[in-house]
Amino acid sequence: MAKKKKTQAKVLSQRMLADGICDLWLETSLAEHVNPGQFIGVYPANASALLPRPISICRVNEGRNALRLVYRIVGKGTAEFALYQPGEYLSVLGILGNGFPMEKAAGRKVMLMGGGIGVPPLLELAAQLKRLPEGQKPSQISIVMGYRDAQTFLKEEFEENGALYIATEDGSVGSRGNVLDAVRENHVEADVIYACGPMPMLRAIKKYAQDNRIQAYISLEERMACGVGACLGCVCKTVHEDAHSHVNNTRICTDGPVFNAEDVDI
Amino acid sequence: MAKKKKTQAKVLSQRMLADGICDLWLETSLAEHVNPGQFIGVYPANASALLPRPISICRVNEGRNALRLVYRIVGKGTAEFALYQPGEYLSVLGILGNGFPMEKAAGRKVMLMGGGIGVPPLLELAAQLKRLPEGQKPSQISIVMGYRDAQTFLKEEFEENGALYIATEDGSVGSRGNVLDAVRENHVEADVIYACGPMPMLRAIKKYAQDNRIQAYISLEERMACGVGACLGCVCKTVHEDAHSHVNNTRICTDGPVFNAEDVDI
Amino acid sequence: MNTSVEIAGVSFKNPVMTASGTFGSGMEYAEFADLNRLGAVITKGVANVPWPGNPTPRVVETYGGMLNAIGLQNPGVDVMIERDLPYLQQFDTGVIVNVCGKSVEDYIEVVEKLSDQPVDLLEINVSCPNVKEGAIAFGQKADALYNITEQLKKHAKQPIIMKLSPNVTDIAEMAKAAEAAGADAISLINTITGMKIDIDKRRFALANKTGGLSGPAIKPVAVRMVYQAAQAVKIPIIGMGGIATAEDAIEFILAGATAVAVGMMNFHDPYATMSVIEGIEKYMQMQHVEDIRELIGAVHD
Amino acid sequence: MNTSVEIAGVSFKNPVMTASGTFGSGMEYAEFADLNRLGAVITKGVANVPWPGNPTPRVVETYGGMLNAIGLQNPGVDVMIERDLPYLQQFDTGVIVNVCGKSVEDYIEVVEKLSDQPVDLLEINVSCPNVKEGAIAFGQKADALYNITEQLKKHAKQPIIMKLSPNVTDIAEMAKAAEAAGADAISLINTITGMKIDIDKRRFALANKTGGLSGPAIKPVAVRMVYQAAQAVKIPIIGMGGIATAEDAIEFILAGATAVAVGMMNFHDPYATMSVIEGIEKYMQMQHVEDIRELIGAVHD
Ligand SMILES: Cc1cc2nc3c(=O)[nH]c(=O)nc-3n(C[C@H](O)[C@H](O)[C@H](O)COP(=O)(O)OP(=O)(O)OC[C@H]3O[C@@H](n4cnc5c(N)ncnc54)[C@H](O)[C@@H]3O)c2cc1C
Ligand SMILES: Cc1cc2nc3c(=O)[nH]c(=O)nc-3n(C[C@H](O)[C@H](O)[C@H](O)COP(=O)(O)OP(=O)(O)OC[C@H]3O[C@@H](n4cnc5c(N)ncnc54)[C@H](O)[C@@H]3O)c2cc1C
Ligand SMILES: Cc1cc2nc3c(=O)[nH]c(=O)nc-3n(C[C@H](O)[C@H](O)[C@H](O)COP(=O)(O)O)c2cc1C
Ligand SMILES: Cc1cc2nc3c(=O)[nH]c(=O)nc-3n(C[C@H](O)[C@H](O)[C@H](O)COP(=O)(O)O)c2cc1C
Ligand code: FES
Ligand code: FES
Repeated sequence: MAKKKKTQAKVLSQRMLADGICDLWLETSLAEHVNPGQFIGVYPANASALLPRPISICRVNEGRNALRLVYRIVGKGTAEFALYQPGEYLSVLGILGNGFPMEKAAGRKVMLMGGGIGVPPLLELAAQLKRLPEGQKPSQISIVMGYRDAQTFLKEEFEENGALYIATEDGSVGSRGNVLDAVRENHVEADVIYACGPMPMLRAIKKYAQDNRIQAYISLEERMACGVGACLGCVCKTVHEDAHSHVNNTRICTDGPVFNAEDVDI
Repeated sequence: MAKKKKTQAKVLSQRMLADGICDLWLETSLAEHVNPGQFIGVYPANASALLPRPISICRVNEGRNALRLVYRIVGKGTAEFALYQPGEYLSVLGILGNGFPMEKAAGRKVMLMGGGIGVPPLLELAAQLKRLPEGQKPSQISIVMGYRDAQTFLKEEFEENGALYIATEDGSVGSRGNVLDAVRENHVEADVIYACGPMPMLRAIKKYAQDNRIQAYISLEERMACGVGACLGCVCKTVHEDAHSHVNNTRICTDGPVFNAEDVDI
Repeated sequence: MNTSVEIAGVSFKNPVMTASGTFGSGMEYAEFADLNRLGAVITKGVANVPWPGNPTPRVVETYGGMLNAIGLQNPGVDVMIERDLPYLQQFDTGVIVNVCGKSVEDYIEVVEKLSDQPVDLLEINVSCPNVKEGAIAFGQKADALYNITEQLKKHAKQPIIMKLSPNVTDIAEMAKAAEAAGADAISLINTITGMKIDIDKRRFALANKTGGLSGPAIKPVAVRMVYQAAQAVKIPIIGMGGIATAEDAIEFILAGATAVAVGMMNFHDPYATMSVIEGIEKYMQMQHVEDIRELIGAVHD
Repeated sequence: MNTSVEIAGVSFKNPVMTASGTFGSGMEYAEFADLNRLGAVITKGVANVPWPGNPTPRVVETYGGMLNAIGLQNPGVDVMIERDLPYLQQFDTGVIVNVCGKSVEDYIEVVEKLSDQPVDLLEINVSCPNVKEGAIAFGQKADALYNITEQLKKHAKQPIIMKLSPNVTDIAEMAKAAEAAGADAISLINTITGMKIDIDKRRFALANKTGGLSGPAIKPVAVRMVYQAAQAVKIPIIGMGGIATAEDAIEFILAGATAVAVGMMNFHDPYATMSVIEGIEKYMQMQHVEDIRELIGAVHD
């Protein structure tokens, strides 16, 4: 893995994808060897907000040294990021975290499940899974995405990478309800699940996977301070004693954000 | 006097006048009824720096709704201000303070004395004194400015408004030494002095004025928090009990920054 | 929607006040804020006689805040009665007078002089870190606080608010002492003692060496102390320390404050009190809160 | 130019250290900072047995700072001896181990296990505001502090630094108690207890309700306490609290700190320690200071 660093990233483009959802391309040397599911820390310039904001990598373009972030405006930091124009610079910390274990996909039916602002990292995962060489490739890629309403951002791009099923809370597109409702309605089958989204969704997926004997790899969120494993702010309870912490706690920023659903106590 | 307000001011232009000295024109509704010697508070956008920076008004252009500030880069706030480009906005508080009592000039020989970054407010004073109608006008305007070295910023503009004498610490231009050295060397005479500059200079001027029975009005500096007379941060000792404070202390931000040298204990 | 709150039998149209020493006697900010809209003006600390305060520099900026060592300069209670109270009388706002002294007798003299004046409440400052004698000495020991509170209760005609110092090990103990001695309310926090050194000149940035830290930097400490005090006593609390926005004010109210005061942030934004008042109403609308009293202390164990 | 300083007979190549709990065991920041350039690494607090710490959320940002309620999660001293100390041994840097416990016996067990280990100094954390038992209870009463210091001195092979809590009325009294009981040095400040409330969800932002405030916001309080402690005791002081830049570090040194530690600001700038070291050297050059020891406590009455 490349050395982590804090560096300046140049804004290449920024646009609104949906209400309050921004799509930002950054030019940065961090765009090397990114595993889908990894994230970066983005620093607000506002001097009152000193901690980096963890944002997942949505796409990578190694040739152009470019990373894409898709984020929702929720507070001080993201509201500031939304104002950046092409040519301006942002401070970023990365690459952080482990990413999804793509080796589990070889020859198997995989299902990518995303909910809300957990959708973006699965796009790079879908693209990389599709590109894998014969023998490492999944036998089938199903993509199940959950949105609030008809603002199904990134939909077209997912469609390019697999069979896409959509669930919306208001039923305006696809199945009414959550991703698991869409799975049931469409009888989507899988040997391996890769998921990212809100905790209730991840809990439901963990249970679904257990009940159906499917391997599930889920990406977790927690408040972070350092992003590099030093502060122990971002832990998640584990089923077994963690090798690093020697207690039943693991650091999401370094040992995650992606975990085997069986290993974490959520 | 116009009501004080905090408002947004648009940067019209900015350039370097000398090493570390910036010349900034702002468009703002505050540019009405400004007395020379008044100042505004300029707020850094940096969220760690919450207090307004007091900066004197160097020129006013009422027709264009414009104010000119000339300031030295010394810290966090001024370093930030120096980065503003035309079209950008700054938050300002004003108009603050009293200004120089121009009515004392009527029919008399006046001398404007400025030192270092105390030079700028005297430019507007010189300009307004020169424009005064017959009867209110001074009989003579002498301008004595002290600089560190040959970087005699605003020199040409002062020359347009009166007889200019310069002192430089390194002797590179005009008299070697301070403004009083220039006064002696050039036998500049005056009935009234208006002065702004560092405290040692103001102390010397106070003494010079006393010894020569000249009226001196001096503009003082102190650390400020509110700028509007509420916090009592910016006081100066007075010779007599102050009418507002009922102790021998007066507020520079509201009762000054210009005082009759006889009234303050500096 | 009801935004009015009550403290010791006095009703205020809303919970937003101005912190003592940051708003003069109201006059200085009347050009910016409509005093008629304020819950109350809390005036600069006043003593029995005029005080000159400390030498300058008295203020210095810090990261997200400032230090002050004004040293309670004030024109004395007689001037306040002649000039400042009549001025405030013109407005439809509550009037709380902040009182300071060097000895218990000083405080008593002030509260007695104010007894027939148009003053709603008295706020007793026993927590100013910037004067050598008195003041904070009364505010850092529970028994001293108890004594002065008890004595002032005997002489004060208006209800008294004891203003507590954050420079203590156990704020709950101090709150309890004030309550036990008969205080009608408490307010907190006063400033936290701090220091800044000018490294170029290698000397203290303030003439007084130390000063009181205020501003957004201290808000988490203030919220914690308000919460701890609210858990410890039943008398109402006026919360302050770094309030800049309605969100900040609501944090204090949820932690247990009946009213709040905006301090240093008036210097950053002279309209701050007005936007705090508006923002609280907006929050109540969004969150479907009919009566602000539902929010007081709503977050607890 | 000499930048080396000495604490309890141990010499450090420069006064710049990492504050406990903000730099892991060094490993986590080795990708960013050259550990060989650090005066010392102060490791995360370690107990006799592994501690799981508090539930999440454990951290939350505040204005110019953050609150943490990690609750001293740590893998226990045995893992530190097997894994972390050998790792740090690879580098040319001082090693200071921060020790925590729930009872005096816990602390004794840790310091005894470390007695034959490559550890320069022990920093005794009696000031963590985030654990219910022990810890801060020892750090808020002078007699309790005296007792634990005295007992640890009997068992510790390495010199001990007592880490003081800022959540006290009188820091000088605490510093004196530590010195009188035989502490070789003191460090301060630990975090100031604070709270944040999420007004949308109307609940505490931290699972633990309160947390410790750190970062630039608290620097003026830290500098004041270092100054007051330096006036009160003769033993060396490690100063910390909000250090982000060399200028900040120099403020602490001028106030009386022999060494300084960078804490929360590592999270903002993982290279912070490196630029603090470089900036101190630059300042010394500009100000013609030959030996950094000239600066220690150079600003005083
Ligand atoms: C591994 C990981 C990946 C993420 N990927 C994305 C993504 O791709 N797109 C996206 O929109 N969001 C993502 N998030 C959530 C994102 O980090 C928060 O929305 C963001 O930090 C909010 O910052 P703010 O300043 O706007 O909000 P504020 O509420 O002002 O932030 C205050 C503090 O809380 C933290 N915080 C607030 N919400 C969250 C949250 N949900 N998770 C963690 N920290 C939070 C902030 O980082 C900051 O420290 C991710 C979170 C994690 C942990
Ligand atoms: C009435 C008045 C008029 C002034 N007019 C001018 C002018 O026309 N041009 C000019 O260059 N300077 C002027 N000054 C000085 C100017 O206010 C300071 O240089 C400026 O505030 C420095 O801000 P900073 O953030 O760059 O410095 P920092 O040192 O980072 O500021 C930190 C704090 O100290 C205050 N401060 C620092 N230096 C001074 C100072 N000399 N006087 C008052 N406060 C200070 C700042 O306002 C701020 O609150 C004037 C000062 C006063 C009181
Ligand atoms: C310049 C200044 C002067 C103050 N004077 C007084 C005072 O006279 N009496 C008092 O009780 N508190 C005084 N305070 C404290 C404030 O009322 C308030 O308790 C404190 O500043 C915290 O609030 P803030 O962070 O919103 O400023 C003063 C504070 C400042 C900044
Ligand atoms: C996340 C975090 C964890 C901490 N853990 C410890 C600890 O284990 N032991 C300790 O003595 N101090 C601990 N501290 C306190 C710091 O060492 C330091 O004293 C404090 O944060 C002030 O410095 P700062 O403002 O530079 O962060 C911790 C601080 C933070 C922010
Ligand atoms: S955020 Fe610090 S350990 Fe994960
Ligand atoms: S700066 Fe507040 S009174 Fe002058």
